[in-house]
Amino acid sequence: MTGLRLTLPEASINAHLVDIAFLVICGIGGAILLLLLGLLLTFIVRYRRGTSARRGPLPEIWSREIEIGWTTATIFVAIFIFWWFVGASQPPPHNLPGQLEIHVVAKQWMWKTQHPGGAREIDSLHIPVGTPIRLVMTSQDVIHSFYVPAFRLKQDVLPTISTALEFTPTETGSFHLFCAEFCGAQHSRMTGTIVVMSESAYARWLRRQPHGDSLVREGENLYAKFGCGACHAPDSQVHAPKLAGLAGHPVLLSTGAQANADDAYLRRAILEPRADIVAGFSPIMPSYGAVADTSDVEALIAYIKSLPVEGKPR
Amino acid sequence: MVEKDRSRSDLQKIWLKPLLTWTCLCLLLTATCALAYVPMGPGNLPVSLLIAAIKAGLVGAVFMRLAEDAPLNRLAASAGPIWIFILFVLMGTDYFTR
Amino acid sequence: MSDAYLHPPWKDLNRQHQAVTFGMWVFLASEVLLFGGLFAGYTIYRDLYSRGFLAAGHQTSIVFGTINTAILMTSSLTMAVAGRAARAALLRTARLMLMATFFLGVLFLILKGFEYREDIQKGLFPGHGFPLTAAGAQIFFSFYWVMTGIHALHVTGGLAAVLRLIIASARNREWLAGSTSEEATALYWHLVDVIWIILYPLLYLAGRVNG
Amino acid sequence: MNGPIPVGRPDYLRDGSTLRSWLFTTDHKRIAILFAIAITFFFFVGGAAITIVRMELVTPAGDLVSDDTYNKLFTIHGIIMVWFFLIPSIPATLGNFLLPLMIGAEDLAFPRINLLSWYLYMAGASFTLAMLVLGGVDTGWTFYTPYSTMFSNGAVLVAAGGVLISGFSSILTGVNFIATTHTLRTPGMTWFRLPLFVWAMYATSLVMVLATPVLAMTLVLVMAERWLGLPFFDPSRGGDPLLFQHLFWFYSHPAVYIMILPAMGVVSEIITCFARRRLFGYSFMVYALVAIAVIGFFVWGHHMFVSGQSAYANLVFSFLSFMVAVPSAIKVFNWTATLYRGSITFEAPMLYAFGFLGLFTIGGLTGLFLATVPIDIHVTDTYFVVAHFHYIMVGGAVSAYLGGLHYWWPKITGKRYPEAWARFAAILMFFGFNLTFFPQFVMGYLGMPRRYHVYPPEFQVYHVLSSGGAAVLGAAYLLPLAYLLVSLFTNERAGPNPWHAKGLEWQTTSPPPRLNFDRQPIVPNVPYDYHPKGGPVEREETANGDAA
Ligand code: HEA
Ligand code: HEA
Ligand code: HEC
Ligand code: CUA
Ligand SMILES: [Cu+2]
Repeated sequence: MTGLRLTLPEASINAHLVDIAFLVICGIGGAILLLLLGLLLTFIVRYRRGTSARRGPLPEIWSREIEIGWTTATIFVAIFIFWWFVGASQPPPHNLPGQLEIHVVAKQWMWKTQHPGGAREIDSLHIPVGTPIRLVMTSQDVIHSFYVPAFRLKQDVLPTISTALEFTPTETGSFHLFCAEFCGAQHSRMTGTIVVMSESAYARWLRRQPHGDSLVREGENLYAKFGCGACHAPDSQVHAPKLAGLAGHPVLLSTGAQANADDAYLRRAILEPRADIVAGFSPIMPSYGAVADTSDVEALIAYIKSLPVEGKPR
Repeated sequence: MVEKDRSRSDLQKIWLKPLLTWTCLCLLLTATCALAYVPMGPGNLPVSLLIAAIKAGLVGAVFMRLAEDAPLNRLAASAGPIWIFILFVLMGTDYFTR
Repeated sequence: MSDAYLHPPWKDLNRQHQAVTFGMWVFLASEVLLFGGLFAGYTIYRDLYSRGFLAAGHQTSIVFGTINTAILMTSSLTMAVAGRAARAALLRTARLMLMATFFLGVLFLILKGFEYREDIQKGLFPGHGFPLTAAGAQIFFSFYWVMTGIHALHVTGGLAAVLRLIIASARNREWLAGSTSEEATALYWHLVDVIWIILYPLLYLAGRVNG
Repeated sequence: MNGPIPVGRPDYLRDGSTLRSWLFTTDHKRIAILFAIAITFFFFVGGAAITIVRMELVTPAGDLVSDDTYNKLFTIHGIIMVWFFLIPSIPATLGNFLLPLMIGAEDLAFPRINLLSWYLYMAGASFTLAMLVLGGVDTGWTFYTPYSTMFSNGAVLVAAGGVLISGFSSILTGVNFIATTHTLRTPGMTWFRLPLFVWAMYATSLVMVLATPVLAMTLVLVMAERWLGLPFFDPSRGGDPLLFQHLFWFYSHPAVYIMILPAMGVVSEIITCFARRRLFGYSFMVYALVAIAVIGFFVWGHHMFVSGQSAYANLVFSFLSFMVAVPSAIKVFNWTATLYRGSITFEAPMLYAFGFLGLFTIGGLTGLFLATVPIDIHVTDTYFVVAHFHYIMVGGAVSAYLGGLHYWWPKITGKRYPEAWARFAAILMFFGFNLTFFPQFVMGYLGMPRRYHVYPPEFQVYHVLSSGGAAVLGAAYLLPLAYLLVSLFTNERAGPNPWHAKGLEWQTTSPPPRLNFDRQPIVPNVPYDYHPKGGPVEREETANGDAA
């Protein structure tokens, strides 16, 4: 990989769109630049001191018209570029069928990734070509940024808030993964490799991985380890809400407000149980912020989400 | 004691308006403090802010004499609130659509 | 005699006066934006943690807060009267009112000090062992300390400026009548009052209802 | 040309020679010199820091300095270049010196506050030097939380404190300039006869006064969180990770216009003088300046396209960023049109102005790439951004500053600078600059992240080019330092108006007296009243005619 690099592979659908946008704006900007430089040079040569070119004042009205002309023209070009790229860059498709959801946890200074089956990687990510991928990312400490130049994609990875990145790789091969937000001493070493493989190769690769617990299974273990069931099990003596079927449904809070039990809500319920108290319960649940790290919480959430709604198994 | 010789209207001139304003301010303070104890749900905050804005307006218009001041000074005085408004609106485009 | 008030590069007192008040207004715009950042942060978090903010707001001392508001408003009154008196050449009234302003300002700071002591006794400084558990309560108190702290700094600055007027007018009784500093100081003092008027509902009136 | 100089009247440089007469002066011209010395010092400190960075980047491995040192170097470079060099550069030196002269006043409205500005700047500067001594700071000039508040081991408090204090210097300068422009214009100097440089200072001051306090408060919050443990931004205690960024960029985007508006003012003066032409579209130029200053407040979110900000906000900020480009475009077109039918000569200031035109346009146009969301997602935090802002700040603003320095050097010092050397330096700078920063556009698009101490080897060629360019650029900056200093000790007197230029500042002696004018200057009825045909002889005539 040494030597001069002149081009960057286009390894996702998005990459191609970005390159086109880049070329279009290069064209427009280049034309404007050439026009300006051309005028500049012409004037410099023609009107340098001592030439016999015509001089003398310009009529006032004239310059007004010109002024208004180029102002409108610029506004028009600016709006055109804006309008054009808004149209050309469709928002990434949501929840495509067959989408692969991969969890990414960033910390100083490494990338931890986890596949739906439970396989884990550090500083690398294997994905099948042609499959829509959704990365769900959080950070354990400072802000990082997940950047794959070959996909022309980048997304900051924040502590406590999860961000997502959706794309479909279109080319097999190995590509750089960079951390693009300054995050401390070894920011420049927080890099990795994205390996895009054919679907069959990916399946083979996955099989060869150590039997990592799946996220849900891991969550189940943690659920037992932390003793959540002591309160939340259906037959528990403690008055605590049932968690089955909770995810994705509205919850009535003691303030009278309603919350939606999305990932952020569940995360808060585990880390800061007192932030939102469910109506009809008392704030006795301890906070797990000190014992559960970010990936534990993700696992617990995955487990809670997997619990079947009573009566109708999933 | 120069001041004794002054006509009463002079004293009135310097005291009347400020005192009236101060009375209004005190009434508003009482009102806002009392209203804070009236359950209005989400209404409490806007009410107290509205009263605060009126009070600030009174201080500005009378004590700081904006009401009679040069337009230029009024313009300068409005810059602060206007720019805070910009900050709020554009931050809102992010926070309230996340 | 009006030359005594002229500073270079001015040649005309009216013009100098205009420049000083206008300059002060521009500076005040800047001061308003200084607090603007705080207001923005407060708003975002209040939206995010409304419960915690209300619970925390309940812990501030409404008594101190309200009395201090009244004191500051009254000091604004005395300051406004001082200015009017100076312009009407009622120099004794003007001086008295300046002293009243100074006194009220100091009183404000003293009460604020007692309030701080009470807050600290209640453990209301964010950190370990903070008594409130609701999410956002610590953030509320972070804003409380910084907002009131910076405001108190402004009061102190204003007091220094008022003191300067008092001393200068003690040296020369006539000085107040034509000085441009008086008006600038007054504007600054009133702004400090206005800021407090806005802080009051944010810090003291939140969460009074159901606590 | 303006009557004899009164006997025994010293110019401002000779009006007292004790250290005291400098350190306690309220003369805007002397304060300008004090500022000039300080910012020149800091320019070379910032330059020295990045010199080591560029040497490190010659090889892909991190073999010259440790990663921590590297991070501190570019942080120090950014902090110093932005707050201790470029923001005060034109306003506090040329602006301080020229604003009263250009409007025919004896001084700024508040001379003592002006001196206070300098002391505040120096206080902030001492904090910054203390920060260097204490081992530096490694947060990047942007101080992003939670890294700066909870994780960094650098001297964040001292660094932030320095920036905070120097911010108050900016605010006071801004207040002073605004009040001066409103109240001290000499009779006849109406708003629409003001030179564009004055308008530029006015617009800059607006931004300084309205944006800087927000930065100040943000830094206070950072310091309170780091020092007192008050949670404001810390996500682990409920803080919003993006709040800091909003507040920081609310200041820092307008701040980039604090850096470029004064440069635009300088260039307007230079181009009209050396094209001997009235400014094309004067009133549009004025409106454009004010429009940039105001709209500049609406676009800060374009620094946060990948931060997790909402997609809707991204679109709004993107659109507004395109809008702020329009007034800049108007300015570029007007400067070009001013050359039309001019009578152009190529002294060093004009060469710098041409350099500004080209490089600012490239920098600005690449700003449009960054304002385009999908492209920015790819190139943000890469060298593409680094190249963008150096094209504007170094290619644009620093060129304009140097151009202005050469242009007004005779007025400030009374001496002429060596023209041949100056032209050589200007041209060398242009080439060195492009060699340094053009490759950064390419490697940025190819994915080279910024703030990287080690990097994949395929980018090495570009880095080597860039470092080579930086060496040329560094030499080109040392040249003016040398010959301008030497020129101080020559006896080549400049005369009141060596360029036969039209502003009021040229109607007094060089250097001007303590109170700027020996007699009331005469305001021409239009600014830049150059004879339509250009040419030195006619100019001399009109000038005499005016004075009579
Ligand atoms: C003096 C400094 C300066 C100036 C004037 C500008 C001007 C502009 N900047 Fe720049 N910018 C910076 C300094 C500056 N910038 C810095 C320091 C950063 C990085 C900070 C950091 O992260 O460390 C940055 C980063 C930055 C970003 C974020 C990049 C990122 O981090 O992802 C963006 C995104 O929109 C941007 C856009 C613009 C735009 C649209 C302008 C416009 O104002 C430009 C307008 C000018 C023109 C457009 C050229 C002239 C016009 C024509 C020739 C006519 C043709 C025009 C049209 C058809 C519209 N800038
Ligand atoms: C006004 C602003 C300004 C100016 C003038 C400059 C000037 C220069 N800048 Fe800077 N730069 C910034 C503002 C500026 N920069 C900012 C804001 C950042 C972002 C920081 C961050 O990420 O936080 C940055 C970042 C930055 C980087 C990216 C670092 C990284 O991301 O890892 C680079 C890399 O090439 C760079 C290069 C240069 C060069 C070569 C110059 C040259 O123009 C400098 C030329 C001058 C000299 C070379 C000095 C000459 C003097 C000597 C040679 C004497 C030496 C003396 C001794 C050693 C005793 N700059
Ligand atoms: C001491 C008893 C107790 C333990 C142990 C406990 N909880 Fe809870 N939990 C409660 C109570 C009571 C509530 C309802 C009040 C509230 O919202 O805080 C609750 C609420 C919740 C909610 C929100 C439920 C809803 O309906 O909105 C979630 C999610 C949750 N707990 C998850 C967990 C997990 C995961 C664990 C283990 C890591 C755990 N809890 C351990 C008592 C407990
Ligand atoms: Cu992680 Cu940079
Ligand atoms: Cu910007």
